This record gives sequence, C-alpha cells and structure tokens, in this order.
Amino acid sequence: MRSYVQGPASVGESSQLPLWRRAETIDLVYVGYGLLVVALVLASYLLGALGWLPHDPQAMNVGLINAAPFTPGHLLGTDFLGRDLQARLILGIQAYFLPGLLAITISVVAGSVLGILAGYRGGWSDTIITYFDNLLDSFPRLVLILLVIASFKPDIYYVMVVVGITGMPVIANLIAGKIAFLRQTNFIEAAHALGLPAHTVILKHILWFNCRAALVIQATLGMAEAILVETSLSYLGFGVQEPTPSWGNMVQAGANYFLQGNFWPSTAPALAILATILGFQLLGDGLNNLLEGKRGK
Amino acid sequence: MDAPLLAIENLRTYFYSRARRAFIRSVDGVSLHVAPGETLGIVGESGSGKSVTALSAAGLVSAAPGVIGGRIELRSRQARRNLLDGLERYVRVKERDGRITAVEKDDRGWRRRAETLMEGVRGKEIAMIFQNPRSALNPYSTIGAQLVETIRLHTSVKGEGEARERAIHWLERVRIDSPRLRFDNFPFGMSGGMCQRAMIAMALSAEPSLLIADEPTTGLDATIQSRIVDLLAQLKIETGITTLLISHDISVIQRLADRIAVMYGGTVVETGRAAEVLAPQAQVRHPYTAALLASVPSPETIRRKSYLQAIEGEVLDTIEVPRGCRFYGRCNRVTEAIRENCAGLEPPLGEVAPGHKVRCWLYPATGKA
Amino acid sequence: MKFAAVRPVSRVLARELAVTALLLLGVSAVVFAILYLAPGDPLNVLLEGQSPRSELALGMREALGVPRTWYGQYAAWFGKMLQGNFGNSIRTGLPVLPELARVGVNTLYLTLGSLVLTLLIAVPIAVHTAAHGDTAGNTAATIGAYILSAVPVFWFGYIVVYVFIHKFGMFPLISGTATKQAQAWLYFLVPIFVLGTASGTLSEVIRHLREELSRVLAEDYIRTARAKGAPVWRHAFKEGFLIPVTEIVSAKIPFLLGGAVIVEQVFNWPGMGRMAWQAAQDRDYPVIMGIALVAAAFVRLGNLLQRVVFTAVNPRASKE
Amino acid sequence: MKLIATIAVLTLCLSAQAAPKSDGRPDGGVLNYSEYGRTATLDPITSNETISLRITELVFNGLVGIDEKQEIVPELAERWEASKDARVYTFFLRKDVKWHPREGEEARPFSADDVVFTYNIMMHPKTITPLKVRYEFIEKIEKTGDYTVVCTLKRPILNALAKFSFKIIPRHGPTNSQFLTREDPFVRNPIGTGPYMLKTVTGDGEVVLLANPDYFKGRAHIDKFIAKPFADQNIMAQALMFNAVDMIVLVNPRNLPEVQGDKRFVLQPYNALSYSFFGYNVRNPLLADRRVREAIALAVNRQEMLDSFFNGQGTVISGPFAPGSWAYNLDVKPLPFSPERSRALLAEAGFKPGADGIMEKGGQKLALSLKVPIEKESEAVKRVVLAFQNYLKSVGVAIKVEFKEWQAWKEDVFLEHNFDVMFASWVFDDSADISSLFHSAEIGSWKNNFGGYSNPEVDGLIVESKLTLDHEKRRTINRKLHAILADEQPYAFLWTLTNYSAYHRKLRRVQIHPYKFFSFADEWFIPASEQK
Repeated sequence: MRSYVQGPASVGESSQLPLWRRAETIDLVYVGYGLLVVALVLASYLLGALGWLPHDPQAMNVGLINAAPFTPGHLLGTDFLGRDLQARLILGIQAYFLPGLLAITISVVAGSVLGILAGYRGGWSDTIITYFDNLLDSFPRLVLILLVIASFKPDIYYVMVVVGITGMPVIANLIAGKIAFLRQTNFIEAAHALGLPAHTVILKHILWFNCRAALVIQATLGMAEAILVETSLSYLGFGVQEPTPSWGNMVQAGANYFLQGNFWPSTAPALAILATILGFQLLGDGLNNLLEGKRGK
Repeated sequence: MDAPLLAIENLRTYFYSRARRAFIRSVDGVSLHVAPGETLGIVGESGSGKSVTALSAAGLVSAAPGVIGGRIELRSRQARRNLLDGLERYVRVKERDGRITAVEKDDRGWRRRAETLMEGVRGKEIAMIFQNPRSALNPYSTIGAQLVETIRLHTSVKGEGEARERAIHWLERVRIDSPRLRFDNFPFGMSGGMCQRAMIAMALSAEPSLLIADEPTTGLDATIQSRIVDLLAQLKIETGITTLLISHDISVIQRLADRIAVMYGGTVVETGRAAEVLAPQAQVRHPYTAALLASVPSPETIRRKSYLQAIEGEVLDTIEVPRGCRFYGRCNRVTEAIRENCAGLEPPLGEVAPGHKVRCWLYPATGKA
Repeated sequence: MKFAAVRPVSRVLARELAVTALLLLGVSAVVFAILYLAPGDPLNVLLEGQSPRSELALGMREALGVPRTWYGQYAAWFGKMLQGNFGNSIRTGLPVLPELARVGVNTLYLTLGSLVLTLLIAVPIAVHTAAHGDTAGNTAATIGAYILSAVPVFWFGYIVVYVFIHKFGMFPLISGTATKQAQAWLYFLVPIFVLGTASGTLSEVIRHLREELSRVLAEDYIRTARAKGAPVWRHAFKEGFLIPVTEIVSAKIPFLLGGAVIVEQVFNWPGMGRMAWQAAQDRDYPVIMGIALVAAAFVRLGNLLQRVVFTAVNPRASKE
Repeated sequence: MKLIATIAVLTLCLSAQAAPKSDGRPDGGVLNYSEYGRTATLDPITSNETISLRITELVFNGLVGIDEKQEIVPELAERWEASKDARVYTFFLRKDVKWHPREGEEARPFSADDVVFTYNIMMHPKTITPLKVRYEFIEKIEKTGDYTVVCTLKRPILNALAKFSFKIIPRHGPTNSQFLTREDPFVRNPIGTGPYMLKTVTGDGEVVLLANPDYFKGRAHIDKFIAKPFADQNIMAQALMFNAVDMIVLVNPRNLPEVQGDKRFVLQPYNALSYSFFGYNVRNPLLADRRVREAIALAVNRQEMLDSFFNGQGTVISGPFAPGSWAYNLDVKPLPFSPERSRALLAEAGFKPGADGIMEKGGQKLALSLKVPIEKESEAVKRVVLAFQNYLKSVGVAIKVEFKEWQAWKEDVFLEHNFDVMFASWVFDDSADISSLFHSAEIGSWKNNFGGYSNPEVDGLIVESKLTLDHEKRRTINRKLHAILADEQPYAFLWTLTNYSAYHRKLRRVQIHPYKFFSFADEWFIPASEQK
C-alpha cells in the first residue's frame, strides 16, 4: 500500500526540492548509515592518531587473557595477550586508513587515466590498455598479493599497492564504457563543436559530471576490499604484523579460540569489519541511486 | 451509432513527482469512445496526455500511482468487460473542493487484478504500435521470430511451418520488400520505416479488435512517414480494424481519422467527426483547435501565403492546474462576458451539434456534456 | 531463438585464444619479474641448515639446471614450459604440471561449486528487486547478502565448522581415500557453502545483475512484449540475464580463486590455493609460475565463456 | 648414555624367522594420526622436516637404535667392536633382515653393501641433504664381509656410536645410484627395513603405512598408520575431539585445557630435547657489554610467561642444555625476575633514562630490533615475543618487533647477521654437542653461531670436551661451560617446553621418543575390542 500526498504545489519550476527531500527513504537510510560509518572510521582514526584511548593498547595483562566483555576495567574484554580489546578496536582501523586511501587513489587516478586514454584516444592505446587490464584481471587476487608479500615484505603498504593496481582495470573499463556511451550520444562531438579544450571536456564533463558517482562508489568498494584482503592475509600470517593492531590480525588471533567455544575475541573485530564494509557497500548503493537517478523501474 | 467498441469514461491517470511532492495530472477525467471499424484520432501538443490515455487503455502504465479512476468498457467479439473493474477497491482518493489531494493505492493488488482483467485482451483484443519502431523491436531475435511468437500466442495457428507462412503473409500485407528474406533479419539491420511495418504486421497478425497506434509516424523522416500513413489507410480499408490513432501531427490525423478528439492539459476539449472539426471555416470551434489548425500549413494558408501563427505561452503544466478553463492562459478569444467564467469555472464538454462537443464558454452547452 | 551463425563464434574463439596465449605470456613474465626482483634466493629452502660453501651452491644450481642470467632462466623455463614441462617443485621434486592438474581439479570443483551457489543466492534477490522494486523482503535480503559478503572468510568458515560439530555432531573434514566417512558427499558441500556465501563477491554480483535487469526491463522492446501479451521473461532473458550473468561470472573468478586459498586451508581441502600458499612461503618458483599460469587459464576460460555467449547471443556483435 | 668400550653384546633378539611378537598383545587396528603441514619427501636423506623424519622412523632402521632410557641398543647391527683409539668401529650386521618388497618383486636381503651405498650416496656433492654436516667426522665406511662393515673416523669423538643411528636405504632403491635428488622417484616411494611399509600417498597428502609382516623384531601390532596433514591447528584439535583422528603428535598449548578436560584422551608429555631463547648479536656494541645482556634477562619474568602462555608446562633453564640431560648443571640457578637489579645493572653500565624513558648512553638509545620468523598460527611465539617487548619497556629498553617471512628471517639472521635480538629454539638430536653454537670457529654465513659470540676460554673447553673420551671428565667440562655461559648470557635462556602428544585411550603402551617420536611404535597396540 503506497500513499502519495499532494503537498503545496507552489514550489517553483526552478527551485527543486533539495536532494535529500527528494530521495527514496531507503536510499537516505543507506547513505545515512554509510556516512555514519565513515564518520566513525574518521573519529577512531583521529582518536588512534591522537592517542586518546581508554587503555594503552599495548599494555599486557598476562593474567587476564581472553577476558569476556564487561570485565571490570575492560569494557569489551581482552585479547589473547590480555590487551584491552576496546582500545585495539579503535586503533584497528588505523592500519587500513592510509594504506586504504593509497589503494583507492592508485586505482581511481591510474584507472581514470587508463580509462580516458583507452576511451578517448582509442586506437592502439585502447588495445594496449585493454591488454593491460586483462593481464591484471587474469591474476587471482589473493595469490598475486601473497606472491608479492612472500617475496618482498609483509607490509600493509605493499598489500595496498597491489590492491590498488589490481583495482585499476575495473575503473578503467568503467570510464572507457562511459566514454563509449557518451560518444554514442555524440555528447563528445558536441562538446568539441563548442570548441571546448580537450582537458575541460575530459576532466569537467566526462570525469566530473558523468563519472563522479561511479568513481565515488568504486572508491567506497575499494576501501571495503582493502579491509577484507588484509583480513584474509592475516589468517595466512601475512597481514599487519603484531604488535600493531588491525581488525584482520585481531580476528585471526581470536579465531584460534573460537572452536573451543570462546567466540568473543574474534567476533568483536569481525563485527567491526562487517559493520564498516556494510557501511561502504550501502553508501555506494545509496549514492548510486541518488546521483545516477532512479532505479530502472 | 451502434454501441462503441471502446468506451473510456472519466479516466484519471496521475503520476507523482517526488521533486515537487505533487501530482502530475496527465489524464484528468477523459471520456472517449470508439465505434467498431472507426478510427478515432487523438491530437494535441505533447504533454496533453494523449499517449498516457492510450497506455492506460492498454493497461501498460507502470509508474506510480498510475490509473486511479474511471471506466474503460471494451465490447469486442471475445471480451466484453470494464478493464478497470474493481479499481475502486484498490484505490482510495481524498478530494478537497473538487481536486484530488491524496491517493492511496495498493499497487501489487491492483497489478494482479489488472493481469486477470487483461487476460486474453492485451495483445489479443487490443494491439499496440509505438513511436520509435527500431527500439520497440526485440534486438536479440529476428523479425520473423517475433511475428511467429504473436501468431502462435493469439491465433489458432500453432504449427511452426504454418505460423511461418502466416507471418510471411503478413509481411507481404505490410508491403515489406522481399518478406522471405526479411523474415530472418534482425531489427538493427533494417530501416525505421521497415521496422514500423514489421511492428504493424506484428500487431495485426494477432487479429485484434482494436489497434492503438501511439505516434506511429513520429521519429520517421517525412517521406517514410507518408508511406506509413498510406499503409495504415490501406490496412484500414482492407481489415476495417478499429483504431485509436494518437499523433501531434494534424496532417496524419486528417488523413486517417474518422472522428477526432482534441486533448489539452489532460482533458478532451473538442470531439466530433473529422469533417466537422477540421472543416476550414467551421463557425463552432474550440480556440485551441483553431490555434492548432492555424499553426499547420494547409493548402489554403499556402495559397494566402499568410504567416503561420504560433500559439503563445507554454504547454500547460499539469501540476498547477488552473481553476477555470485550462486554455484560458493562452486563449485569444476570451470576451468580457465569459472572462469571469473562463477564469473561475471549468467549462463542461457541451454538445454544440449532434456528435460534436466543445469545452468552451463561447459555446454554452445545448445538451448535457 | 536460434543462435547467430556459428562462423562468428569460431572467429571470436580464435581471437580469444590468441589473446589468452599473449596474456599467459604476460602473466608468466610478471610472476618471474616479481620472483627475480625479490631479495633472497629461491634455492635457500634447500640450503637450510647446511653451510653452502660456494661450490656446493654451484653444484646445486647445475643439479637444478639454473642458468646464470635472468633472461637465460626465463628463456629456459619458457622453452620447457612450451613442451608442457613446467619444471619440478624445488620442495617436493615432483613435476609441477601433473601435480597441478591433480590439485587444480579440486580447486576447479570448489570454485565452480561456490560460483553456482553465489548465483543461486544472488539471482533471486536481483531479479525480484529489479522486477518488483524495493519491497521490504528483497531489501532485507539484499542487506543480508551484503552482510554475508562483508564477513571474513575464515571466520565464517570457523562458524560453519563449529555449527557442524556442535549442532550436527559431524566433523566437516573430508577424509582422504584412506578412510571413507559416511556422508562424504555432505562434507564436499561445506567448503563450497562457505566460499559461495562469504567470498565477498555476493554483493557485487547482486548489484550488477539488478542494475542490468532493471535497465533492460525499462527498454522499449519489453513494453512491446507486454503490449503483445508475450511473457516478459522470454524477451528480457538474453540481454537482461544471460549476458550480465556471464559478465559477472568471468569478472568474479579471480576473486573466488583468491578466496579458495583461505577456504582450502580451513577445510583441509587439497586444492591449488593451499599449494600456492606453501609455494609462496618456500619461494618454490616453478610451482608459483605453474599456479599463476593455471589460475590465469581459469580466469581466461571464464572470459572466453563470456565472449562466446555474448557473440552468440548478440546479433550485432556477430556481424562485426 | 654409557659408552660401551668393550664388545660385550647382548644378542637380545634371536635371529629366528620374523615371527609375530610373543608379548601376548593383539595385532590389528588402524592409527590415524594428524600432522600440521605436509611432507615434502619421505626418504631419510633429502627430508629436513620433522614430519618426514617421523615417517622415516617407521619405514627405516639405523645400524643402532636408542631405547627409552637413552641407551644404545642393537638394531640392524647385532654387535659392534670399537678400536682402542676409538677411531675404527666394526659393525656385525643381522643376517635375517629383508627390505620391503616392491610390487611384483621378491623382498631382497639387507647386507653390508646397503650400508656402504647409503654412506656414499649421502656424502655425494650433488646430493642435497642436511646430514652432510652431521657426519663429516666419518672418513670412510668399507665392507669387509657380506655382513660386516668397518667405519673409520677422521678423529675420535665422544659417543660416536649414538651417531650411527642414521637410516640405511637399499642400494636397489634410488634410480640414480650416484647421488639422490628430489626428482628421484625413490624419494616419494621409499622402501626400507622398518616396521611399516609405505603403501600410498593419497591425493591430499595422506601417507598410508602398512605393518611389515617380516619385520626382524616381529610384526608391529597396529596394522595401519595413516598420517593426515592439516593446514589449520584449530581444526586439527577439533578433529581429535570428534574422533576424525586418533592422535595428535604435538598439541598446540592453547588446546591443552580442552584436551585435558576430556577423559577419552591421554595427554602424554615428552621432552623433545630442545630449549627456547632470545639470541643476541654481540657485534652490536650495545649488546657487547655483558651487563646489558644480563639486565635484559633479569627484566623478563619467564615463569609468568610459562604459566600463562603454556599452562606452566615447561621448566625455566639457565644454560644451553636440556634439563633432563647429563650435561645440565643443576647448581647454576636461572636468573631471577628482578627489574630493580636490571635497572641497577643498566645504570652501572652507564645508561641513563632518556626523555622518552628509554635508556641512553653517549647519545645512543638502547633500542633493539627483534626479528622473529612468521609462521602460520605461531600464536605462542607472538605471545612470548610481545611479552618480552612489554617487560623490557618497563626497564627502559625499547624493542622493535619485526616479523619476517621465514626465508627472509633466516637470511637476516644466518646470512647477513642483520639483527640485534632474535627468537628461536634449538632442537637437539641425541647428543649435547653445543660446539656449533658457541665456538668462535662457527661464526660465518649459515653458521649456527649467528650471534658472533667468541670467548677463548669457552672455545678451549668445547674442544677439550669433544676430545676427552672419559665421560665423567666431559660432564665436569660441560658443567663448567654451563656456568660460564649462564654468566656470559650470549642467549637469554628461557625454558624447555614439555611437548604434549594426545591420543585416544584405545591406544595402549605408547612410548614416545623425545625426538624421533615413533621409535617404539611397533610396541604400541589397540585392544581387540576397540579395533573398530
């Protein structure tokens, strides 16, 4: 049962309702939750960076290992070394923050450049770039990262560089596809006809107006993927190394006690990962619906 | 006049603009009827609600809230029923001084109800052809396959070979060149005109009682347009099919329509036999119809080499519907006597002559609207 | 709906195989570069625990037939690879290719199984959302799927193992051929269930299918189909379902192969993923090269499938 | 381990035909045991992982064996004679031993040629094996008769006899009779003389061994051994709890409470002769000062770590010997845990706490890099290392923990010596030979004295202990060495862990060799009622 109410029709033709009043409620909820998660991530990053933590994340209380939540002094309990989980959870995002941003910038910037080259210039640059994209896509993601780390250094920045590079093809294809679509509607010829210089056409019209929504969405997904990849690597021992906390290595450390019935040490960071990635996914979806217009129906 | 094949009474189809939190009153109380074998031409500027009326008749309106009131009586050989029967059970409407202010509609419920109502009607009794034919055909299957599908769906012909022959027969009737070859062509390989012919063949191959043609010639270039119009005229004679023709191009309407309905702002402002409505110097004519005719080159205007008059002002914004006559803002024949009425009160669709109705205070109704 | 003429499909096959060959070459070059640039010496795994006076190390290099210069090594490896000899694993001495074939089948089984499961979950949600818009049901399902694809794979694996043990009282580990456990087939499904749901690809598969199907359902020819009273599904199937599914499948195989590495560890599944991890640790470069190539072949196979389906279905493509 | 100078030999086992053991215990049953990780090669020469060594223990025999009381017992050699100057040993081999039969082939007899073949192939330059270093003291081995072998040593060494427990492989085994590489099929499908014959290695790495009916010590009781590889220790533990496997070779400390609580299982301790330590790189001037090293050792509370990380299963040690062994000097007490003495020592060494609380001397901060190898599920190592860092922070010593991938770690420590502190544990074979750890000659790439510790007095004592043949004299030398090293602290000696194996109660008479594990496996048996 859907209801529609006729508001005061006085709103003029030009002054459309602001975006958030117009959007479907579900999209608002998505974007709202997404932004909440981003805010929390930023906050915990700042808290971690400035060191305002309830406990010293490194302080060990060897007598109090894997304590349950709400034990006195430790709101969320302690990990396998008796360190405060709450402090480490707040700090845990820090491991992803800068490396994650690095991964995103690589894939978005480099991806856009490749996409533009392939889509706009076409010709031989297109074939080379599609070859390069296919090459990167041919690697099983985790195996390539594993190879780089085992050969070089288990460092989160190495991981994120590889995640960034392997994220380029998706964005390159996306932009090349968009350009092909715009060319079909001879949008680009029209822009040229107006005598707009190439860079404004590319940067302003293609990238900013047409692709910004897709790029933002890819960025949010990129961050989500960066976190998941690091968690998997932690299981293999190649994630962020102790004593620096990261949600990934916390889940791994906690998981050792999971099958013995002690769920909490791995569940807490896993829920943190889950909530954050869900936030990124929903933010991506919500923005997509708002910026790219209504769903197909 | 014998009983109409299709009778639309007080049809209302609204849409909802989230941007302005208001109803778009595309079809705001339209009543029309089409007699068997007759071609009713609906003409009007774009945005006057003519296409929405057609889509509502065929039950193809999917946007929200869609059809919210009225009756569509279909009396064809196989089906005699009101296509909006029981609509009121799914729609609750709140009115305030004659104007709908809120609508509550059970979309899912009505859609299921409409499907049962349309059983054996959509595609069988009522067939439709659309504006840009090339995108209206399924690009992933051949013309022949799409034709065969309709034939096997809606006619007694079930056998593969038989259906194929029937399809080729129809391609011949729509005068497609080398139909046996075209049978295996894909839409993208054919011209707009060719596609439209295929669309027409596909529609008619179901042997429908009523053909709804929604802007069939728009989007085609001029020479092709006239050939398609000739084809439609030809088929009308050959099959005697009842047609609901929608077009903003008066010359197409002149050429094909037996009766005409002029729509403006979601309502019918004038309806009558083609000869009467389009007669060059008819005394009784709705100002909008006059303006429309004046903006189209006719042999007479060419002879007088007079300038064509454009109708000033914009098309009516069907969200802020004025109280009085919808054309009042752009009408140039308002006299002092009727100005007060024109501004404040919507004129009824009065009968000024047998079968000829006009919705204008210049011609106060002799009979009931 | 008869497929377009076979000739264009064969043309695509030929072109695709050529591209695949080039790509595999590229993959091997990239992997070799990584291994070569890496500090440390792959042979150290053997030198462990004994002091390799230079002549012993040299002795070993000949034993393994390791030429001096890097391009020499690559050329030697490439030459042998062409005759199907992928060299022998440094750690186990086994020839790489037969080992990969035996082990690759398990991973193929796991990957395809989980791919099918991912589609079984994603397709209904995507189709329902595209067809009926956001109802409470499919929004909840979509969010549920997003949650599932945000879960760390091995943690989810542990949950499943725990549930299996304590709720069903069965141990979800396939035993080797040595001892046959009763419901062996059931144990085959558990890793597939875990990788199928929690491989992190579920959300993107749903999003892609939903967007494509919604776009197609808004096309003109679907409105014609409804006007014709023809079943919408028959018309929307090709462009709205078949092509997007093959697209997303071929795009997601690399991620599934990645996920397989983890699931194979948790469930003791004798697959290529586990071998890749061991080889990466030991820097067993013949095995790493072999795995990279076989995995790349998997991915290209998926891509080939997608290209073939696209060409066969899309008349315009086959006419190019 | 008493050195038997004279030829007195107990010919325990008669050379009768290999009959079933006459100890009245039932034969039959299957033992599924689990291993963490997978075997690479299954022959005694090329394999260098404990997993493979355990299997070769079942499949092969050495000239001599070691019983539960660490005594040397005859195995393939019935008796032996040593020359006066202890440089020539003559072994008289059993005549009734047969090699495991290959499909369709008759079982071939074991003879002296096999022993000579094994030695030669082991020492061939192209054979890649960790055994070369250990048997470099042998000059040559010759056959003087079909069943007699004479070994000449380069120099007399103490309990040389114990070293002759290396496994003998058949001369008709490897395809290439010159040298053995990992490509040789023998490596994956070996035949030996031991109580169990290798049947198959399944697709997923499971090794299936069947009892050898003609075993010269009598057929082993349990019919079939199956080694199941696991890639995840948590899953392995649950596999035991749910009877998917009957035995776990090494129970991870974190699973001990769970297994202890369940009376279906027996937790059997066995002290693998090994000890854990933090090794210092004394090339670093800061660590060259003995007082700094002692201060570090004092600051670490080893007992607390033992209790909380390993359920107290282990003993703190003060020197480089396993407590159980004869060489351990019980009078040398491990350093106590006293941060105050540690700070005092640091002050005495001239360190003053800097602004950030870290000790400084002449502008140089006492900040050390600790390099640790990454192992999957090396959670116990992580706990010790991080606790170490935590303890030292409280006395003002900054430790930067660096986890390095296994190969990279070995290269850093053993090749480039690019580290300040490292963490590891030494695992002995049966002799307490610490020469390779602390002798100054053993400094160099890939050498075991990675810390670069050299002390002429220690060098002298080590050489002297290696040369003396008198056991008592050697004991006093080692005890002296123990005292000096405890004082010099080249390592911060931590503890020796009690390893635990867990097995289902149905397994009886389970004796576990501290290092080779399965040495007495042929004695194990499963009661008929439980042999499902």
